[in-house]
Amino acid sequence: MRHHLVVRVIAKMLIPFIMLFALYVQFHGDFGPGGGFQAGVIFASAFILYALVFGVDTAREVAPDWVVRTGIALGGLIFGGTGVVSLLKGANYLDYSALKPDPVAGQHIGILVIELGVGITVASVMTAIFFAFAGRGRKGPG
Amino acid sequence: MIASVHFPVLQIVLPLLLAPVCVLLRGARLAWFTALTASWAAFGIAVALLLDVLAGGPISYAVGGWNAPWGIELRVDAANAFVLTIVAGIGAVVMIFARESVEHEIGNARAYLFYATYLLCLAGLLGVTITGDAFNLFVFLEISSLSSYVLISLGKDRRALYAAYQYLILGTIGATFYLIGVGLLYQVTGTLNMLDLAQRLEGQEGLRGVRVAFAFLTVGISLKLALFPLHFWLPNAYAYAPSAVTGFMAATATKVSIYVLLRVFFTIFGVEFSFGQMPLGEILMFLAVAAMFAASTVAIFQNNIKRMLAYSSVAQIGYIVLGIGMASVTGVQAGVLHLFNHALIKGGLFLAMGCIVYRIGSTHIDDLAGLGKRMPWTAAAFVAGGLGLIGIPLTAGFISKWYLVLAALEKGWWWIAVLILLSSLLAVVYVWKVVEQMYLKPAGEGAGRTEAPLGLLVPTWILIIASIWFGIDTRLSAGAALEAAKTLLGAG
Amino acid sequence: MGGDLIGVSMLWAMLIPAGGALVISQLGRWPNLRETVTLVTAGALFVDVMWIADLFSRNGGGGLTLWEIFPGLGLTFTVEPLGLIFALIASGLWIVTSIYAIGYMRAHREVNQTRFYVCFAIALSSAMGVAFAGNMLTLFIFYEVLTLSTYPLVTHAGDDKAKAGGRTYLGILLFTSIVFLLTAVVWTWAVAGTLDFTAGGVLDGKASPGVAAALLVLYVFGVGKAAVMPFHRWLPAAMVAPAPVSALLHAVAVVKAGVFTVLKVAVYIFGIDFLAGVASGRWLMYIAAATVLIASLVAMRQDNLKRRLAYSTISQLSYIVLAAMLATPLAVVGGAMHIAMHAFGKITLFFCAGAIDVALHKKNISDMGGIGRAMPFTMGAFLIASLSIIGLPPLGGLWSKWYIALGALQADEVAMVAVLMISSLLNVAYLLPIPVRAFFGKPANGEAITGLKEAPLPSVLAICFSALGCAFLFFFPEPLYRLAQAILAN
Amino acid sequence: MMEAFGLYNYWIVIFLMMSGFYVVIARGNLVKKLVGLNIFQASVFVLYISMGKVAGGTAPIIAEGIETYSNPLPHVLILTAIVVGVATTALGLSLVVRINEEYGTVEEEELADKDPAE
Repeated sequence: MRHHLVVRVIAKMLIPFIMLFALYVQFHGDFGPGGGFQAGVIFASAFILYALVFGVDTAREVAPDWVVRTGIALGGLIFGGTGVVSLLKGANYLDYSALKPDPVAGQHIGILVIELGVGITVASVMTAIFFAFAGRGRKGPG
Repeated sequence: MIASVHFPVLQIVLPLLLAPVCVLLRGARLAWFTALTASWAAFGIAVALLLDVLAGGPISYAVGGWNAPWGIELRVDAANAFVLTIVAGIGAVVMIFARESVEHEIGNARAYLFYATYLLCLAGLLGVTITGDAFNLFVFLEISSLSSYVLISLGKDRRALYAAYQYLILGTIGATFYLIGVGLLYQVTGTLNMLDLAQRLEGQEGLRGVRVAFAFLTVGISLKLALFPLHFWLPNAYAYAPSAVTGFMAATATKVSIYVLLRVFFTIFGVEFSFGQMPLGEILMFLAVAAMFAASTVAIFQNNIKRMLAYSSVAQIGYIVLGIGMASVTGVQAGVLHLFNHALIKGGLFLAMGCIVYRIGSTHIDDLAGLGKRMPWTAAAFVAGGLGLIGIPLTAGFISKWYLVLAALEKGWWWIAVLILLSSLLAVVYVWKVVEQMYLKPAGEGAGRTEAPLGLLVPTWILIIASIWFGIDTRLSAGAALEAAKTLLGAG
Repeated sequence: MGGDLIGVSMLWAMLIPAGGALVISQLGRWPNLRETVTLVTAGALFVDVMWIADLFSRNGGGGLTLWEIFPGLGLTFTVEPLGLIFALIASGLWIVTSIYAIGYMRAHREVNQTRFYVCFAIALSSAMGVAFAGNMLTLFIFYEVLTLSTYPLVTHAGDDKAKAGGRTYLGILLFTSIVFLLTAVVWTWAVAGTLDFTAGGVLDGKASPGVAAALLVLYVFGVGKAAVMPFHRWLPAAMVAPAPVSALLHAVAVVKAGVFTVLKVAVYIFGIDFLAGVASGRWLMYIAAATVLIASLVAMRQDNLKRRLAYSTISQLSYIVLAAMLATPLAVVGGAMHIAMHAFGKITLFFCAGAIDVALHKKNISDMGGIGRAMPFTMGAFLIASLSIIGLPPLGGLWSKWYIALGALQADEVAMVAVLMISSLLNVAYLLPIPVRAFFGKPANGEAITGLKEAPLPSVLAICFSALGCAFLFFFPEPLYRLAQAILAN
Repeated sequence: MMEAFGLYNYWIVIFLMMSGFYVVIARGNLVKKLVGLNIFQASVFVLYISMGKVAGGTAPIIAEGIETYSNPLPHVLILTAIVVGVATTALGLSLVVRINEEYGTVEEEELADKDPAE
């Protein structure tokens, strides 16, 4: 689709905004509707749009397999690691109140970090799924 | 240092967190080592928990500091501590086996994904067992199921793909049924915590919603545990999965589902409702006996030994369910005990098959000719496991059979006792079919002595020796099973 | 103190053959050493059992519990006279059989000889376990181990015939023991709360008449090794095994383990006083009597020597079952003695059958005309053993039949005495023609038999020894009788 | 009668559930089976979500002047279940893709013929 000028330009314009929106949804998640799941999907959709317009190969150059894979693993680790930190601080697993001296601040930090982990994982997984399907077909016999 | 009060959560978190670490490490050896550490640590924790619980009663852990019934509670009592030990133990032993088996069957390039998925599956199974929250159970169930679909599809044979797909469809239906059941219960009671559910359900037995929920839960879990006739996904899945996966799954996945069944029947709904007001005892008994005979008979006619063992699993699940269906302390004890013993026996047998695949490259019965000479240790392991399956004295299988028969006689059902024993003779037929092939048929030309490497033999024999050990010294297994049965039935 | 010592010696009775098996398995490359170890093991076992017998006669019984398999139910061993008889016979005849086997196996050029000796030793180890078992569970465990360890011996040849024989063997023995015997054992445990062998039985007053009747049926048919019809087919099927196996295991250790179990159940689980009142006892007695007669009749029609002997064994085993079902003191004494008497007679006969096979390659009776001239020692021994089985003086077989008959009279079962008499006549009819044909008959197909052509020397020695044993037991039955009487004196 | 219609959400759930289930069982095409499975799962999501609705309640965000809130818990649960569903679908589809690569078909009956019987 890279030959369609209109599509290309619009896509280029849209993608940053989609990403920005994803970030908004991500970090506003503890005040209003939103959170890592939604943000991750939105973020990935920006990326998928990029791949659709500029080709899967170009997209793979931007996010090679190892980046996606690391993203998946890293997100999970951030989520779980937060729990471990609260363990190390002497509280129960995932008890964010222990993260800071002030329980409310702790809860705040905790949920942000956790949602960040979720967001990274979801975005990476969505991208990975897209790559898994989009990359098929051209390689082997259908 | 992280104190031992956090053991319940570490039990799940350790494998769950080390799974992504495997992905990050990438190297086959490193990933294997990580997975090995995780699974053995999980086993250690499980043993510690079991000892704690046997000594000091149930342990409860509030995740995130949110107390039950609002937060997710991890709850360890005699029943699930025992199951945890089995699952983690098998997981740890199979992990030793996995290194060479995976290298051979999956290849080192993708091995790290295998280990990561394996750890996820382990974490899921442990989570299902340890959680005290009905919905959280669903989540863990799906974690373990999804990863097991992946693991199965890694099999070399292309039929593994379709087997995984079938399992995915049926497994998802089962899980969704469970979800419906939990939803209905939530609607009636407004809680998801199991103990809380049990309390609030008291006096609500007449409600139609409760009964429907009960039916959905029973059918959904029965699908997961491959209760005859809902077992169609199992034979193919076991037959075509990689050896290490089959060994692991056969010994753990269905067992954990059986544990869930126990929880639902005895803890959530209570004996009175499950067996008194619902005709569950009769239904389970009928299905169990049908499984014992039908699946064993089918097993006799299989030429693929892994498939044969898979059908045998369906039959053995019948024994376990039969014990549960008796709803007496001895019956449930027999069921839980057989759950344990069968995990060891079938795990050992499937690992022995893994050794055979490693060297012979086939699980077809014709290719096993003369195996007694070619792979004496592997063949001996198979025979020892087979004897356990039949229930010959001095093997673990005998102990479970003893308790089952005893439970049947205690209830005065002598004909059930006779049926149990009769059906175990079918096992003689299919086990002996293989034994004759291995020992009484000369190997083909040019077949030298090619024993499996130690890395495969040692874990196989660990399980086999354990299955013999627990046929001789039953204090730990039968004692823990008795505690579990008492806990579930609330008899002290 | 005596109890402890006796307990340890019983443990040794199982450990010696087991250890022997372990050593033998490593000696496959040195046949001479291997056979020496076998002989030494057999000798050591016999000495150990004699030692136990001596301790028993001086200090009385003793016991040993290794560990508990189920709460309150352990792997327990005790010494009592009946088990002692069985252990003495089995271990003593093992020495003889080992000597015989050395000659036979080499002359026959058998393959897998190491496996043969290993399994043999394991089988003996489990036979000792059966003999000294202190409760029904222990007995059951070793009973099953005995079945499994003899399976490789039965299928020794590895051909299709052996495979088929092995299937029948394992099929019937496992079927009966798992479905009937195990049910009976668990049921007894559920009813009586104990499985210990207790003088006077454990079921009296605990089992209702119906349950007791059902249990008795389960026990008698469950012990497939006793070969009560219709579960007798495994015994002829097992004849595909090499001759030493047929001789020691299928004339002595395995089948005697069966009837031994029946006697043991009759005396120590039911107790003969209680057993006399159990409704199904009478019917089982008739079945045993029928087995005695039918098996004899079938034996007459067998041309294969080993098969004929196998049916003869079936018939003789049912003597003992019948004795147990008579449930009178004298019958029990007779039954216990018959274990020994029949063992000596039948092992000789099987030795002879093997020797004929090795020396002249003849398996069928119809081919055996005139072979007495080639094998005078063998056929002489055959004659002696036949007479003992028939129960004629001056041979040991007389005594056991005598006491069983007395026991039948004690129980007012005159019909059973008649059965015994008819059976003796049938014995004459199927056993005596063989030596007669061998000594006086004409060689088949006109082949000329010239000169002496005996089996290898070790085999002939063994044959002569066991034949002499039959005579010895006629003149000196005293120790055996006293042991047999002590069963009920406990 | 009116009561029965008042519970229309359950009728929808049951309708969806049965259609999904039927598709899973009756269709031989592996992709269609997955579609059926999704419908089936979606019906359960609807069941949960509709059960969380409290008559007259609003979104559970604390604000002045609002007394009644809908129950947020079912939504949270279903969010998790949806994620699980997505994972299942993705995995199922990737299996179908692999099957298609290996066998060249996604019809169940044709699959059965392509492997030699054991």
